[in-house]
Amino acid sequence: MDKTPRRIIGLIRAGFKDEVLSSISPWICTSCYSCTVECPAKIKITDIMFVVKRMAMQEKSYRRFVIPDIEEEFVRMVRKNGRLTESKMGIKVARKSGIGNLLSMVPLAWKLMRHDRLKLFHTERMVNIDELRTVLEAMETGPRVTLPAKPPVVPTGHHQEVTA
Amino acid sequence: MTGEKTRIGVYICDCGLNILGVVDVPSVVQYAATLDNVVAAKEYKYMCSDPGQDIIKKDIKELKLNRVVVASCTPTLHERTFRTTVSTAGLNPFLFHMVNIREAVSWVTADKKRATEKAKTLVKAGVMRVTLQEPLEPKTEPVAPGILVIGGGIAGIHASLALANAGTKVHLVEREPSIGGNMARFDKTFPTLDCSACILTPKMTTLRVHPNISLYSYSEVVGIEGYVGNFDVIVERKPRYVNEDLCIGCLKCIEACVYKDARFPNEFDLGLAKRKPIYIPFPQAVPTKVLIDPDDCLYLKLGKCKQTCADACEKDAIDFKQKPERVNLKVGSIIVATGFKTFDPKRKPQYGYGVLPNVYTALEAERLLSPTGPTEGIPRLQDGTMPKTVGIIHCIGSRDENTNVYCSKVCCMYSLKLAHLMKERTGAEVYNFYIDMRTTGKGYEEFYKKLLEEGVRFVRGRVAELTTAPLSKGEKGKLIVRVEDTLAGYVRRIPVDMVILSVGLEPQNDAQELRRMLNLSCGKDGFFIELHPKLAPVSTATDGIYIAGACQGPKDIPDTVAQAGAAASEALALVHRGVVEIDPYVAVTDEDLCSGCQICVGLCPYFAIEYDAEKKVSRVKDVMCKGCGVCVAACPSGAIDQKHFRDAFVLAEVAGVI
Amino acid sequence: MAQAVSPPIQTTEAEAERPAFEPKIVAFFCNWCTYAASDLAGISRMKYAPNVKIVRVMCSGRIDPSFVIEAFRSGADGVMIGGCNPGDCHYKEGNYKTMRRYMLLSRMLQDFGIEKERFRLEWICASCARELQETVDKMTTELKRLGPLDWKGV
Amino acid sequence: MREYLYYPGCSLKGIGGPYEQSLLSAFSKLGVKLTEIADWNCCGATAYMSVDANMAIALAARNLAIAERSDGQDIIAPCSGCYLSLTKAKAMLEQYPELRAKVVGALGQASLRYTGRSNVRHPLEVLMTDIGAKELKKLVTKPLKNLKVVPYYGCAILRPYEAVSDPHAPTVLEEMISLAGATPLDYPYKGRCCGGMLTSGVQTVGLRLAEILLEAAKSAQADVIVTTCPLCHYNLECYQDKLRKSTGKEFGVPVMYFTQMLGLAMGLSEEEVGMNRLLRKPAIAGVTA
Repeated sequence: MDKTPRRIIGLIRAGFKDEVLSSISPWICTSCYSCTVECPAKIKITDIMFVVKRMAMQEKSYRRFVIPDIEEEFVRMVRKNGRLTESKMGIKVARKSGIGNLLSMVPLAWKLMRHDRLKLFHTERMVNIDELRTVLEAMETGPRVTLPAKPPVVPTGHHQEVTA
Repeated sequence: MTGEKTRIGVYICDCGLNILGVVDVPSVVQYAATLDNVVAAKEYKYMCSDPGQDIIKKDIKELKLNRVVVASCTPTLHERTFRTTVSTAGLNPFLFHMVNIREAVSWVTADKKRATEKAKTLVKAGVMRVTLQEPLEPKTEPVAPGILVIGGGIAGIHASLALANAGTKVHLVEREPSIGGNMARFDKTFPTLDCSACILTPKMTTLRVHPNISLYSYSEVVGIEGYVGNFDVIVERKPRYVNEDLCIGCLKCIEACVYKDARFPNEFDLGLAKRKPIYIPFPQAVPTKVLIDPDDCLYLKLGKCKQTCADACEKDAIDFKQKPERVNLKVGSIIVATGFKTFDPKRKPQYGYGVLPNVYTALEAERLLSPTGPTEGIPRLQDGTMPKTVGIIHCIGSRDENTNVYCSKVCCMYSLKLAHLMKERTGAEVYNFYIDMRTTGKGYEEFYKKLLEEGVRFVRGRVAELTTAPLSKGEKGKLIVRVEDTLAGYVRRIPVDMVILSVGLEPQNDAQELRRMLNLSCGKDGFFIELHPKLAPVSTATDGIYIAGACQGPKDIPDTVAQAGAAASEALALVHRGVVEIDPYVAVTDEDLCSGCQICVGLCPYFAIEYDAEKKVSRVKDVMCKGCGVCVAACPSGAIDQKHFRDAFVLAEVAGVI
Repeated sequence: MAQAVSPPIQTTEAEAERPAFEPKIVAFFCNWCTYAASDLAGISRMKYAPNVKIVRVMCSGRIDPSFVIEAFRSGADGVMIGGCNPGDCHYKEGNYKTMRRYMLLSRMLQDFGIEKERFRLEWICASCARELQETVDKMTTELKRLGPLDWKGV
Repeated sequence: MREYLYYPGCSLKGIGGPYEQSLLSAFSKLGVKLTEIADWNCCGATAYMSVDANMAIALAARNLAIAERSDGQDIIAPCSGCYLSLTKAKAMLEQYPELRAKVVGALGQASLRYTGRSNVRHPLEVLMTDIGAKELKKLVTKPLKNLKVVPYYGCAILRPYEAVSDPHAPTVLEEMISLAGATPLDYPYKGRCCGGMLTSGVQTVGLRLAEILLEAAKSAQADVIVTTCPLCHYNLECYQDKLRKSTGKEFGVPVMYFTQMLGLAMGLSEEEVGMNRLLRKPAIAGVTA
């Protein structure tokens, strides 16, 4: 987390768009919603993190690292099969986070296979994937609905006087 | 007035830009001039100012006006002002009507064109109504000389003394066994660090012996009827099981109680210390009389006990047969000074109150720091040792959309005070976790500076949680405060031994019941609302009832005392005037039309309608009628009407607004 | 939830040219609670529909059914009564009487073809400015949807 | 006979296998019929929401639309992530009419109808409210005496929607544990995040979160942690070896699903509730023998 949630909200309000969109904090958010239920100002922080992530994705201004890659991979897999295959996803993730990591996961994968919780060559997929594709393609036609109606990031901001 | 031609003057106020900024006042004036019977229509910057009022007075004399309409702010604010204006010019005050084009138009309408249209419509309706209005004489009634003060905390004590010293009879009702309120619980007061008891106790004892004050302790107001100048109050005195007149406060009975150890939680010490079934709440209590808790006393609970307390009493003051007693009082005005309760921190489970050890509310900490408290002024942990580090968490329950949105105002300062005292008494390292430091009183910021110099630590950040789950050796057995230090820019874990939760102030649990009994209003937060936040800060919408202290909103002792003085002077003004003017909006029966059905008799909540069996008609008793108009609307023969709110007047207004 | 999406309100060209219908609403407010709430709405600068014109009475219990009928007869599209919450009446129990009268009158008006949305009783306390604003705006919107009241009287 | 629709989600078909197995056998023991939603698709999880909200909602809505064909039946979503995705989609479709119009239109292209009438439920809440503690108590034949259990809710069933239990002070899992005859421990982190996706993505952060939870469970001397979510289960169970290597701490705390616990207490065999598929089995007296 390079910026605390409070700081992210503060930067948004001050209009520091680039700083917000390039922060890794929203990507580190596990969306546990603790902040949302606790915020004394009832700010829906988790949902704002999602908005920031989506904006960063759309504007390609996020910092490239493992999490956004995983999320894109996830989307690709779901679009292809309608479901997620954990084993394949796991391998992709481990590979993205380095060869060392990939190797370190081998004993665990082996254990899980032995306990009938991981099938290496099985792919989890829907039967009627065409139906899902029809829905998703229909969603892609026409304008996208912005959520929430007013995006939280204001376009410009005064920048810091001194950058350390 | 019959036969005389109706001549109406209409005066439209700009109210600076408050009305003029939204409503096109000149066009409203132009329009008003075209209305029937209007002989003058004028605009002025501030109608309520002296020059504004002079315009009206001059016109009444020169243009021979016999009706006046002022279109400005809400009648609640200036109806009386303008009634006085017209009456000094020789016109009956009830031939005046006020049209609200500020609160009801300019301030609430976004569209300027439509606001102007609405203002015109309302002015037309006002003109149509005033045309029909008739002269009336205001009712005057004598004001009963006594004053009731509800609540014996510092606000009630100060108000009572001020009134009594001015020679007025005061009835002070306090529900606890002793007066003193929360101030009696404090060790020191901020920022001067005066000893709370040293400045409060003399006032309490003066009050006890004051010939003009009747103190009803351990008593509650259970009923209030009447109106300004004439309130009938019922006070219920709870049984102490000790005759207050006989008890001399020697406390021998307590010693003699069959319970050798004190084992029941002492309310005054918030349960941190114990007492016996027969007890005195605290040493300086006023009155210095013992009482028995019937839930704890063996004899009162089970009927079986050696009654050693009664044997020990030389005055035979103990009376197990005592029953609640009711006292009827007649007073002219009432001061409400019922105070506050503190926020229940169990509503914020992340701070572990009631679950984790050594987590106290600020009020409990006050007792731990008091020489008469459970630890005799040296705070200790539950294992008996002294804390080495103490964390004080600000804003518990305050400034939070999930609990109370308002700032409780006193917590920053009392937290600083507690920090100072904690450090002084235990030598502990003290942390204050705050969102903003709000030190806006005289000498308050200086006190904050002093604490910074004393080495008290300040962490800016709202504490996320308190936990006992350690992540390192140093955290074992400690309370760990997790907080984002927003100045340092890190999320920190700070292990401490004791935590004080700076709980906010809330209205008393039964504030709503009292509100109903007295016809007061409460805000969203539940505190009583004053008539006007700036110009009538201790008055209420109910004439003759005043508010003082924290029942009106969180405030510290200096503000509370100032307000108590203000409330006393308002109440005194009323009592000294001796008479009160009451709007004569009473109901009247037309005996020719009355069919004698008596529907109205049963409806009147004030028993103000009597039935004349001989003539077979109902008649309204003027003095008892409060002018609600319920009977008027209910009369099947249309025989009852209400002065100043006659059917015809209201219908004229209705016709006007459509 | 019966309908998935309510279709957008269609406006024909002819309709668009006509000025939009602005309902006239007469609001009888008691002096102690609802009128005080309207004052507070003003002080708080809350904006609400100017369609509502307030007529102040001391107690909602003063409101004679004939006031309401007269208002409709002379061209009001809606009538609102505002009083103190049950138990909070300044005159002890005037509002209970209002409630009973309201129920009777509301049924009677419905028999005469006046939709129940046109005649409302609302308990709005002195500090309930927000509620006042919402109620007034809601009623105005509803009446816009219902259109003008074309009532020839009893 | 009670009937519900069952939305397994991807995890219960994979790593969360024991959850599915124990859920199905426990519900069948209770005489409750679960019908798997026909040809369901991924709920969208948090990942899709981070990339494209419109698509994420449509994805979840397709499942809800299929469920609506079985009129009136509630959907049981055992995976907390799925539970939240589906609940959230439903809420957002209520909140944003424009989005709803678009999604309804897109589903229409595939001859699917969405009205928003089916409810999404978590099995924990279904068991405690629909079946009820009284009924469950009757079926507990082998109470898990002396078993000290950490009740671990995780995030998604507690926040931000409050249907399952109080988000600040939840109690329903503790009630379930007591019902099974075991002892719920006082656990300060019962609603704290397990690390979520970060355990595989950003391990410095993710594993740290799992470590905090395990450390506290260990110091509470727990016999077992009971979870309600396959991802929590995975994070807490499967990374213990890795944590030992990186931190030198040995936790040795077994982790199981609440459905396994309930199943055992109701007299189901270890195999029936998939105990053999756990990496570390809790020592439960009278069961393992």
